[in-house]
Amino acid sequence: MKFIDMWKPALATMAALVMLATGGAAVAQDKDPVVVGYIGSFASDTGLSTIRGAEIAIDELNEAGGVLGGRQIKFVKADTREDVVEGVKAYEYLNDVENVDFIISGSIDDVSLAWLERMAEYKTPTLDTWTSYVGIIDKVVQEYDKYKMYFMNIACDEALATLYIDFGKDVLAAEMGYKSTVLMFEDTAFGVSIAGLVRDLLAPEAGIEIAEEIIYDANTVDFAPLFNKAVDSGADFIYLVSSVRSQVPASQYVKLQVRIPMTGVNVAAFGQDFWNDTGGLGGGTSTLSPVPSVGMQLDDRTAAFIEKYKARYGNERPIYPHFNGFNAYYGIYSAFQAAEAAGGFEPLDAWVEAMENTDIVLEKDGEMWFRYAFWKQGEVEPRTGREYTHNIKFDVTEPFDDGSPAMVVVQWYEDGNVAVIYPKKFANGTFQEPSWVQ
Amino acid sequence: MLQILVQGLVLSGFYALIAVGFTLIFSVGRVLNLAYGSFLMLGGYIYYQGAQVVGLPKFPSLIIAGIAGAVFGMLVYRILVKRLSGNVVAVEIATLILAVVVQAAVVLVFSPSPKSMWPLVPGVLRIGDASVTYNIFIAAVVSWILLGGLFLFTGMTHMGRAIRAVSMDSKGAVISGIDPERVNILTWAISGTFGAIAGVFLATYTQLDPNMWVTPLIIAVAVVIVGGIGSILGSLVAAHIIGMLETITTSLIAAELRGVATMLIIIAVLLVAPKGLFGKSEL
Amino acid sequence: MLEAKDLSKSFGGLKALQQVTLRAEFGHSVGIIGPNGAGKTTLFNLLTGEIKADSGHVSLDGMSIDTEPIHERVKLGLARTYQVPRPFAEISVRENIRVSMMEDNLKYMLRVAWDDTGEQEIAESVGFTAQQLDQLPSELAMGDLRKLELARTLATNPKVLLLDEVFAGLTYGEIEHISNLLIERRKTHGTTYLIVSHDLKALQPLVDDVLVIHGGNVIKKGTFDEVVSDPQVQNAYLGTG
Amino acid sequence: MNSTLRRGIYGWIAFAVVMVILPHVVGTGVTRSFVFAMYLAIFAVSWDIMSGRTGYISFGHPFLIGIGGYTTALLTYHLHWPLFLSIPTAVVITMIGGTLFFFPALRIRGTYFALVTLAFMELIYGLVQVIAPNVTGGTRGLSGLETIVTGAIPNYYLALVVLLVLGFTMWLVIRTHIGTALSAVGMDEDAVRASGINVTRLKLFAFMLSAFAAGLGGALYVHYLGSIAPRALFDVGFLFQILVACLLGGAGTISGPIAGAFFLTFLLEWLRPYFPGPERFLIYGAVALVLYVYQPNGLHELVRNGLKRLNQLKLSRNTS
Repeated sequence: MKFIDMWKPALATMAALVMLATGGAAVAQDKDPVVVGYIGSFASDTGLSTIRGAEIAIDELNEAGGVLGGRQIKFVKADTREDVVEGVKAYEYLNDVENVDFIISGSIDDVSLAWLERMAEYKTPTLDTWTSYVGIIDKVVQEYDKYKMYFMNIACDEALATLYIDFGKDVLAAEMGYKSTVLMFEDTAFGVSIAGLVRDLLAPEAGIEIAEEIIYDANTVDFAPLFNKAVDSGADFIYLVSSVRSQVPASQYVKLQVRIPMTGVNVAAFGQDFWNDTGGLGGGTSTLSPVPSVGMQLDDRTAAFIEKYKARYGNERPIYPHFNGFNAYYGIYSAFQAAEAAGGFEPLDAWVEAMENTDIVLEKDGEMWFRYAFWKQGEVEPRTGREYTHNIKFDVTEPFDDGSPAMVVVQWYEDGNVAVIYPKKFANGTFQEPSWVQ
Repeated sequence: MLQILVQGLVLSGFYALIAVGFTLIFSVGRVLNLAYGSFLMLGGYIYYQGAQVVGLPKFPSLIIAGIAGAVFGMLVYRILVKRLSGNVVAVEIATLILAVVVQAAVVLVFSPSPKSMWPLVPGVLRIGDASVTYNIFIAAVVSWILLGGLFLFTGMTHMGRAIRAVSMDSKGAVISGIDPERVNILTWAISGTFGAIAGVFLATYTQLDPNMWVTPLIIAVAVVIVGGIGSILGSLVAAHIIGMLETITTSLIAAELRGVATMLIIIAVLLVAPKGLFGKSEL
Repeated sequence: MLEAKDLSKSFGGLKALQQVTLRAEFGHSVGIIGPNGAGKTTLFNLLTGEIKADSGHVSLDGMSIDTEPIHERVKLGLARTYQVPRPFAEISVRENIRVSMMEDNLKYMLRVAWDDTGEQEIAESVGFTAQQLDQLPSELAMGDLRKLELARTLATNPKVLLLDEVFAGLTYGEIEHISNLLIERRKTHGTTYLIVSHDLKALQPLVDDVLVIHGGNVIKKGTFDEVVSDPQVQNAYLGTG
Repeated sequence: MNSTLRRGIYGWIAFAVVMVILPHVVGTGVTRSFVFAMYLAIFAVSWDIMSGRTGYISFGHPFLIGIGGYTTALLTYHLHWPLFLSIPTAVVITMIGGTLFFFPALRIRGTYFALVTLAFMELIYGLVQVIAPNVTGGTRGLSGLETIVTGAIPNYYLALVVLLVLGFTMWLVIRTHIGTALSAVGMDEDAVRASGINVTRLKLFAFMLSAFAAGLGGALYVHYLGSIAPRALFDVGFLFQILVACLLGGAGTISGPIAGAFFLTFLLEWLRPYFPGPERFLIYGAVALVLYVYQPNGLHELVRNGLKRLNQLKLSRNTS
């Protein structure tokens, strides 16, 4: 103890220096705000969508007099650059330096997986709006106590694929008469897992055989050999799965005028900026999209959100939020609804229980159009027969009266218009083959 | 089969275009410019800004990109490389850091979102069963023209011969009255221009994104290693070996092994023939 | 005794050395002369193992060393200096010598302490002052670099020493100093020398025999006086002057 | 013991004392940053012992670190090995992987060696995703790995012990004859051979030492992160951090790279509140570039020159 006493002045000086150097992290706040942290990339369209969706919701709440008895919400952000280790550092920063109460995430799969362990350690309520990896939901199902503070308000990829197979059956097989496909997917975790689901379900459910599989490097610059191989296989269409640099296959498909139609998953096509980004070479691309997607008709509340978004961000990209922008906007509302009910974000169990009971139902034309609620522990999804604890309450069977549809299919036309083509309940356009397909 | 041949040839020509600016600097200055990929990226972004944002016609935009490439090349030489002259490893590392800085700058200015571009020359060339876009076909033709031009330049003109002399023996060249400073500046300018033009083709062929410097750099490095230091002919042959091998791997074996095949060639050549297949100390 | 038998080496089409045979008894000293490009340095490189011979054999003390790598030959007592001095440029004179004095085993090399006096003795024996010990090679003049080259070689404690142009660039006084050192060492250690030099005057007092190489062939062998007076040698090497 | 050595050891003791006290004076956030800084320092030290002096510039160091990390991750995650077995195994496997670096080092050096090691890294990056992605976790990697200790402070001390032991050992090694010989190898390898030293064995020793540190550091690092992904390890960005830490600090000195690693980590953290977005990395890179071009021998050299100048100043003041 004497040693410490002797060194106290020196230690205090050192501490002061370190505090100064780290930016005076612990400057006292006058009104004790609730701190919401954002984790994700800062500059990607998807990252920006989550940030802006959350920002608008937070401003609305603050303007309406604050939360939890009049406290204001402070929004802090930490960049991950879509890098795994930066993701862990950012999660630590939000907790240790910013002392956040709640985290909203616009992280991609592997980044979420990396900070997930820190989340379990800090026990910070966290809502993911972007990653749809079912593996994370599986962790919540299997180790509920460890991961119960985690929620994901986008339908997991398994749900996306399940409904997409219905599209194959109802439209591609029944209407277009396609019988075989070339499964062309990128060599990423996302590509491999979606391809796996399609491989297992397409033939038995939709009756479309897979004539050939082409797995390609995500950095591929030249798709000509791949497209040629696909055409040579004699299949009726290409099923593309692309999440990284997705403009490349889309625009090369148009530039090369590939002779068979192409559909599937093209993440770049989720945003309104797709048309500009491809320089107008996006026509003919159709993709499944998590909801609410570009090209989708909106209910009044969501339309008001879009008006605010446009007024606030103008022509800065993304000019129209991606699905996760909507998810972040409503996600903030869900989280604070739960916090009001539980008396705050602590104790954790109370908040988690309240969060499980949140239910934001959006109606359009007097019918449920969209719903932000979560699967509870032990609840079984009737069609797949398994649990999806803390995933958004999705619905994969018409007429979609239990929850939101897991996805819709959107189609970009050659004139630059985009429309939803499936499921019928949400459709405002039809599936069309590109003009150069014979 | 025809398809593989046509595609392989065109891709190889394109790879030669990507690599030639890199080879040039390596043979004259004996330094590896790991910021070479940034030359391509800048060329692509400047062309994009000109042709697709400002709305200039394509050809002037291409010229502007080429000039910007030359200026950037000279700046890199003057500000970084000259200062570290003689220390090959230091140049390598400084240019690697520069590449990362340029990437961060591009993210800041242009956002990290990838951008696709209109082809320089739209349309598809169909030869029998095979089809290639005019865009990459033109890139390959431009590559052959530029390489031919470079060959003539180094053989016929005074300045070209000076470059060649420095690449063979820089000390000897100084003795015979050549100013190595001028030669170096010129080489970096040429390299910058070639890089920027290759970048425009690369970007119109694929897309623009702030990570796009890595792939062409790896291609250029692979070409130089396989071809050997400072041989234009070697680069040309190496570009064809790599281009054909990639096309064959993608078409016949498995598309995801594309990069793996290139890495294996690099390792094999460095172990078996560290000087490359045509490794000589002349241009 | 160092013995080389029928050493041949060609580079591409160029025959650098053809069937060269050479013998140097312990304590015996051989001068090697010949015009530039005659193959003298190639001969040294073959003896030390830096280059593999196309054919022929090298033995030391009756034992074949054809398969021994360079560092093993050095440990057996065969060391050399380079025509162009190759000091370790960024470490001091003392540390340069230290590298040569090291025993080649990791246990020894993991010691923190070193033999300061031993290093100093060797440095001073070739004529370094104590102040020069901590200088970098870049701060040394050509003559001092030659001395360093020699000091490093002596530090390996050689039985047979191959000296490649040790006198080039040295002043008269320095040549004398080094000559005396070599003569002294030969007396005390019985060291064998193979000396390549253009400086015949400096060579004369040091060698018992002289070997003349021209175009990769040994054209003459004999005592110093026999060789320099030979008309063929004068023609080939010394010119007619 | 000579005086520079003694001064160096005092330096280490001072460093150790400050580091031991530190977590009790700074906040958890800073402590966490120090953990990352120390892991980066361990990797930098590992790079330094292989490349700092010998001229064998490794661009593939993440390859070694990744092997260590993946080995222990796979063993604990799939086969449920205990950590006290999986980590030593990872170190051994990394050392075996290190011999892959050693073979090219028999033939090529400098620039070419850098490129072939870079190719190793790119190759394994490709292979991890292609070969058995259900075992390695493909691009997503594996998460939920066992941690050795939890919480900021225990992890801080774990990393500190490893850094101090590895760093001090390497620093001592550099100060033995080996250090001199390794420097000599970097200047003229043939002349080292001609001094009667088995250069191959010397290089192998340095490489194995380096691989040992990389393997141990990599294994502990993934158990700290709790997850592993190819993008976090076999990546140019990771290489960039290690390389820049070494060069900024002063390659070949061991203490320099540690300083460099601390400097870089904190530079990035200090910038965070002011530049949360991509500007941060622009400034970070630019600072690294300017410092490197200004003094390629690193902070170590800057400090040394500064001290020298100070001494000269004192001397001239005393004489005048």
